[in-house]
Amino acid sequence: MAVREAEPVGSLQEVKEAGLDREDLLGMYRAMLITRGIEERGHILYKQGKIPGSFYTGRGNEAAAVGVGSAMGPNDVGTPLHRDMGVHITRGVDPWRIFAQYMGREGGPTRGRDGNVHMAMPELGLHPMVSHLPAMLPVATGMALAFKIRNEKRVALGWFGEGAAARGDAHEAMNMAGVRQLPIVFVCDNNQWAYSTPTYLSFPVEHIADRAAAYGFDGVVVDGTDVLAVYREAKRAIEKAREGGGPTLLECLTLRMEGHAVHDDAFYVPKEMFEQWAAQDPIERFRSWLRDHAELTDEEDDEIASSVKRTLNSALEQADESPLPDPAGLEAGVYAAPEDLDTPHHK
Amino acid sequence: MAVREAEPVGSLQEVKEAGLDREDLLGMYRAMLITRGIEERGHILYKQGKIPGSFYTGRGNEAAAVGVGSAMGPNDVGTPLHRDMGVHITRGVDPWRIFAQYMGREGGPTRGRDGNVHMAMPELGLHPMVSHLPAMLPVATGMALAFKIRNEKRVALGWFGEGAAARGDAHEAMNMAGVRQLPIVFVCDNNQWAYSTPTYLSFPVEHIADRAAAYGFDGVVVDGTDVLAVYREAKRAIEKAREGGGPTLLECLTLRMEGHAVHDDAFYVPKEMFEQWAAQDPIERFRSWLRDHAELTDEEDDEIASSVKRTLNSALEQADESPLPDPAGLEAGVYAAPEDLDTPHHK
Amino acid sequence: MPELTYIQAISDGLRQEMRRDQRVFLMGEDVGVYGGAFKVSLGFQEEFGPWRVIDTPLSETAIVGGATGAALMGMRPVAEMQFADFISCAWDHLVTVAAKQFFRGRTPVPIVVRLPSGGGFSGGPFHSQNPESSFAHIPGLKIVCPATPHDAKGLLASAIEDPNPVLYFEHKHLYRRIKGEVPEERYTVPFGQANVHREGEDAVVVTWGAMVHTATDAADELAKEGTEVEVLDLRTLIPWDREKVLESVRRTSKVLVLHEDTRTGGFGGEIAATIAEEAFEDLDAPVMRVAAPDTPVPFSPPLEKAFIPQAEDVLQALEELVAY
Amino acid sequence: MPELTYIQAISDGLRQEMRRDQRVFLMGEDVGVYGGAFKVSLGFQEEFGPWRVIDTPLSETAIVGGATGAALMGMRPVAEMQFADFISCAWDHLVTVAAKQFFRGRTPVPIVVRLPSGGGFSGGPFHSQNPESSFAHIPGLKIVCPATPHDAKGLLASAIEDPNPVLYFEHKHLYRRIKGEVPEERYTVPFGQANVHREGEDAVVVTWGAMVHTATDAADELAKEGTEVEVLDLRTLIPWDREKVLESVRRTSKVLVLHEDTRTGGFGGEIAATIAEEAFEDLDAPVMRVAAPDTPVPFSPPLEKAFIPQAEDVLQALEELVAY
Ligand SMILES: Cc1ncc(C[n+]2csc(CCOP(=O)(O)OP(=O)(O)O)c2C)c(N)n1
Ligand SMILES: Cc1ncc(C[n+]2csc(CCOP(=O)(O)OP(=O)(O)O)c2C)c(N)n1
Ligand SMILES: [Mg+2]
Ligand SMILES: [Mg+2]
Repeated sequence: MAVREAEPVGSLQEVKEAGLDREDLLGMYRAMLITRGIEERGHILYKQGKIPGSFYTGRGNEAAAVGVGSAMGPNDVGTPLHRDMGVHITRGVDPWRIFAQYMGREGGPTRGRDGNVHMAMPELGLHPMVSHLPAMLPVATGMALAFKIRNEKRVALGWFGEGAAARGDAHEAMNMAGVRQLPIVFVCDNNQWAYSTPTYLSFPVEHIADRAAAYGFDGVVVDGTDVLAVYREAKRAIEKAREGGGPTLLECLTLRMEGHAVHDDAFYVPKEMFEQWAAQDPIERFRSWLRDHAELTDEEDDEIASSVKRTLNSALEQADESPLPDPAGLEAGVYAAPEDLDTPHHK
Repeated sequence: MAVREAEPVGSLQEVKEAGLDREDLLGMYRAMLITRGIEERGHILYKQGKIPGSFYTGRGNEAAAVGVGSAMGPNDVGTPLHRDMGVHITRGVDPWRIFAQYMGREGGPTRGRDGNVHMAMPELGLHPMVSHLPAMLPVATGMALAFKIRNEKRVALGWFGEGAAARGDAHEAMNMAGVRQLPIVFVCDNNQWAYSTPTYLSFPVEHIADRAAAYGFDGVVVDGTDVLAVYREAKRAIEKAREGGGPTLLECLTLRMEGHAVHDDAFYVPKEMFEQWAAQDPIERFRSWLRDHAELTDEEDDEIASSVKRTLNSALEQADESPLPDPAGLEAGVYAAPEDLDTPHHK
Repeated sequence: MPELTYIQAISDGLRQEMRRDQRVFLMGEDVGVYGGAFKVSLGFQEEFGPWRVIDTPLSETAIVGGATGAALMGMRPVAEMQFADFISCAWDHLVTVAAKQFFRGRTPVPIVVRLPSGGGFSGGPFHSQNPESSFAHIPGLKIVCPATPHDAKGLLASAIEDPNPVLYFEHKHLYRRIKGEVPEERYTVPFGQANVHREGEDAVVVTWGAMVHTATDAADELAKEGTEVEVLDLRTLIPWDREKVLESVRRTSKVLVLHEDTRTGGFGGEIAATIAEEAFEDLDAPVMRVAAPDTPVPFSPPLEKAFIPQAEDVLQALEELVAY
Repeated sequence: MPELTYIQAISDGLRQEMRRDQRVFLMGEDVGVYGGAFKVSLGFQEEFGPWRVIDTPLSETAIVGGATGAALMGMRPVAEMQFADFISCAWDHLVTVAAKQFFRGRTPVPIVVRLPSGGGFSGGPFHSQNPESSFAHIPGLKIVCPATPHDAKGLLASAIEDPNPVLYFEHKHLYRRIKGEVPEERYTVPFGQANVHREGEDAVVVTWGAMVHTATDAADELAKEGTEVEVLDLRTLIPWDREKVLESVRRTSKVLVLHEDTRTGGFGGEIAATIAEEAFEDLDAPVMRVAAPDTPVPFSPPLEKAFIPQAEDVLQALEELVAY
């Protein structure tokens, strides 16, 4: 097989070599907890009728998102998707903004113009997804192109699902990135389902990463429930790109642990599949690892849990205080004015 | 390397095993001569101002087009492109129709609605290309899907250039064909240039056929100047598809021996490249082979040449008698009426 | 006659066509096991098998391009977009291939693309659009926008029968909100025949899709003041029923054109321009247009409400029009 | 002031912008070594190097999507489509991403897509189209259609400066046919300001692009009979100069809207509808439209001539209008 299947991560030593100290590890753990916490609370809010529209979660993808997000450099950029809440959290988005986004409030990053995870904060290097998948891949390629033109040591990350990999956008983006050896990492959230569609109806090869060979770069498959392995592989790919080594296709294998969105009970996913993957829940898995390798104690764990809880409680409150947007400003927001270009991230 | 590079064809014996008798061989030879003859005359007509718009030729691609066209079964279908005049000829299009098409006459297959090689005769199993490359690949995939749904032993052929292979349409078509194991052959006319763009700026791998692996089917590279090798490989791929073996990506390697179109002198193509490929001109090559292996004599060759000449002369005359289309009928031709569906090829 | 919701009418109509004609098949994302995002094809795969109810990869180009190819081979494909918004990914195939194929090559392309469209439930900028106007400008395509369960079924049958590429816009906000009598047996509603959804002589609202109901609500409200407004449902945009529109305009002398899509460059402009050109002498007031403002469809409820024309907006416009 | 052809003005303007602003770069198929299909960027790669004049693969989606990404990173990309027709392959990226990005995320997308458009030389259905109307319906995009060398240069500078996605339609049939004085120094022509290309008081033709010249030919012809028709060149469709159009209509009371694109759903409908709505009382005749018939652009010369509005067609319509 052309792609490399990455080994799981073992010891603390190994992790230290990868540049992570204990604080980093706990930060990642906390980010995963916040990620899941936001989505769990969002789910409740949705059921309470407080979130309009639809609601998506990335349950099962917390390690993949946080692992990749943590490997990004401060000036790197990316276009995370609807399963990648962990990327926003890792990059520092204040959770209240996300609740405000969910609820269509003025305080959400899109100020009620768009909903759910269709948001991002450019000042943190993230740019909002569109529904049309995977349209952000050519955009990410263009970001990488800008870095290449300007000779900057920055890397762009473009996320896509294994289902959306069937679309032409994925191909054009990867081909152009391959031709120009751009500093980009294509991150595939392979959660094995595209809505109700199983992988064998989405693509006829074993791994999405097998496609990398068609674009002249490396493909790597990593267990997306192992946050440290994801981190290590993402870091490698990002640094390779930064040093002029060209793109990598990094496939994070997970299972989408819930329906496509709240309305979907995922009846089409075999029960055993859920059971099997539940046994390797990314958060549980990382928690045991921290206990075994990084001396995470019960007290410390409890403390982190309650701090997360506090954060989310006050985030919710703050979001709820944010007003609904005023329709009077709707039409004024379609076209940018010259001064809108004067932002630090848009240099 | 994942793809198979096909051997050249040697002996008459080998060819006979492939199912071609001497008459077939001379038919292919004749088709190649007519193909080139039409385009050479077209070129002159263009310079005389008798052909409006632009003018494209497939010089250098005669063997690839005729080889594949000859390998198609009577009920197979295809969507040839602007370098594939040989396919139309092989399938039996009367040359006068092509001149009429070039000249925008009522007698052309598009009745002056479209120009140059944007034409095909559906009753011969061919469907007209659009400019937008390679938009006909998803269409060909849909044709193969129809055969699969109806359980017919028919095969669809979709042509594309190595440059257009960068577009999303190629990807979506191949991926879907791979997922559904459709009876289709994707034929890449790799003539090494996409307008002025060399292959290394179009794709970052050695062969376009390398991509087949990303779609779970076979890739084959064949010397597109060797009509018999092309025929053999096309036949294999077509029969494999017919028998349920799924798609093949067949890459025919040639050089585009002229500019992209008449207005282009191809200054960007290295002179040595032209010289090298001129030495393996597909028609000269086949002529020598026929002399060496199939006892083609000078007399016979001359006779074929003059018969081709006669055919083209009378084709030109007939085309010139065809009237220009009447604008009065323009608006009526946009929407089909129910009775337009009653055609044998559109069953 | 049974009462069906709009979505049941589509589902029943499609099933009936598939039973009737072996050549009809459905392809799209999640249309098989899942029954489609809106469950229009629930149970279809059991009945018709996996090769007539085809779950495709996430590939709008291959779906629409593939439907074109299958149609050229004599099939009658019905392609489902999961949301109408995603048809943007197949724009090229409709505009470049399907729309122009018959004109160029004389081979008809009898495909139907089903497009769950429209807003009203906080779907946001990518799950609420009404992209019919963009396509209505492309010669070679037909555009269908049913407003009632009866028309939904009858127009679907016509769409499948039609030898041309047909975009069938099914309004999501009508799916389960609108009920009506729908004959069990097969019938067709012909293209290009507008329907007087509500009678009236004082003015006419020309509209289609979900706005037919918005207009009717406004007209009913206005009736309380003794003014009777006709609501003319175009049913199909291409072809559109110029004659009936002009007849209504001549009769009422006052016309409001209403659509849910954004205003500038919307199909309402075509209708208003045609009226202004053909019925200039018969008008007692300028042709008014009510449509969404020129913005993407916003997500947050107060914004969306301000975006989608509401009965109050129509009422206000009608009052102005009638008073002119 | 030097006399330049329309295409020289574009070429010079683009070079000037690239010299002036490091962030401006050009990407597209064959724009480098070849200088672009129409040679607009001939010699640019020598001057600016291969990373500011980028030969891309045949990938309209990656070109436009890539331009969007580069713009988000602070660049000022100019993307060339080889022919405007091929923008259909990037429709989704313009409509879904570029047009809506600022509204949603407050990050401007300052890209320019150059689109060699229009017919008149037997380019056939895929090399002759004027797709501006489809895009003019999409909120978030700006649409520019210069008619003269002067405007071609000035509008290009404005387009590159503009913080929004701009579609710059350069009419191929004007490339080498139209000459005019063009200042050597940099200047901008602001968006949304129509230009009186020809003065007249008896009627006004509202138009843009190549049709400005067709209208002028017709008006000059009509002037021989003593009737003076104004030709108002919109220059940009989004935004379009409603005020100046309405002012002209009020002054002349008779208006013809003219475009090269097909009629139904074309932007002419928007203009005519607006006039009918806003200047109803000032009109002495119905708003007329002259446009191409609703067909793909045909290849064969007699068909193409029948398709593209000719000066005679405009003349005939004007005579009718003036006589009304
Ligand atoms: C172009 C396009 N077509 C259809 C959809 C509707 N849709 C939303 S998510 C989804 C499945 C995506 O699957 P995958 O790419 O595997 O991502 P996942 O949701 O599993 O993370 C579909 C079909 C879409 N968003 N975009
Ligand atoms: C979508 C699209 N973009 C641009 C063009 C303009 N164009 C016509 S042919 C061509 C080069 C095609 O190269 P290739 O696919 O290798 O085919 P070849 O002409 O070499 O046979 C280009 C860019 C086109 N036809 N379609
Ligand atoms: Mg998935
Ligand atoms: Mg080529």
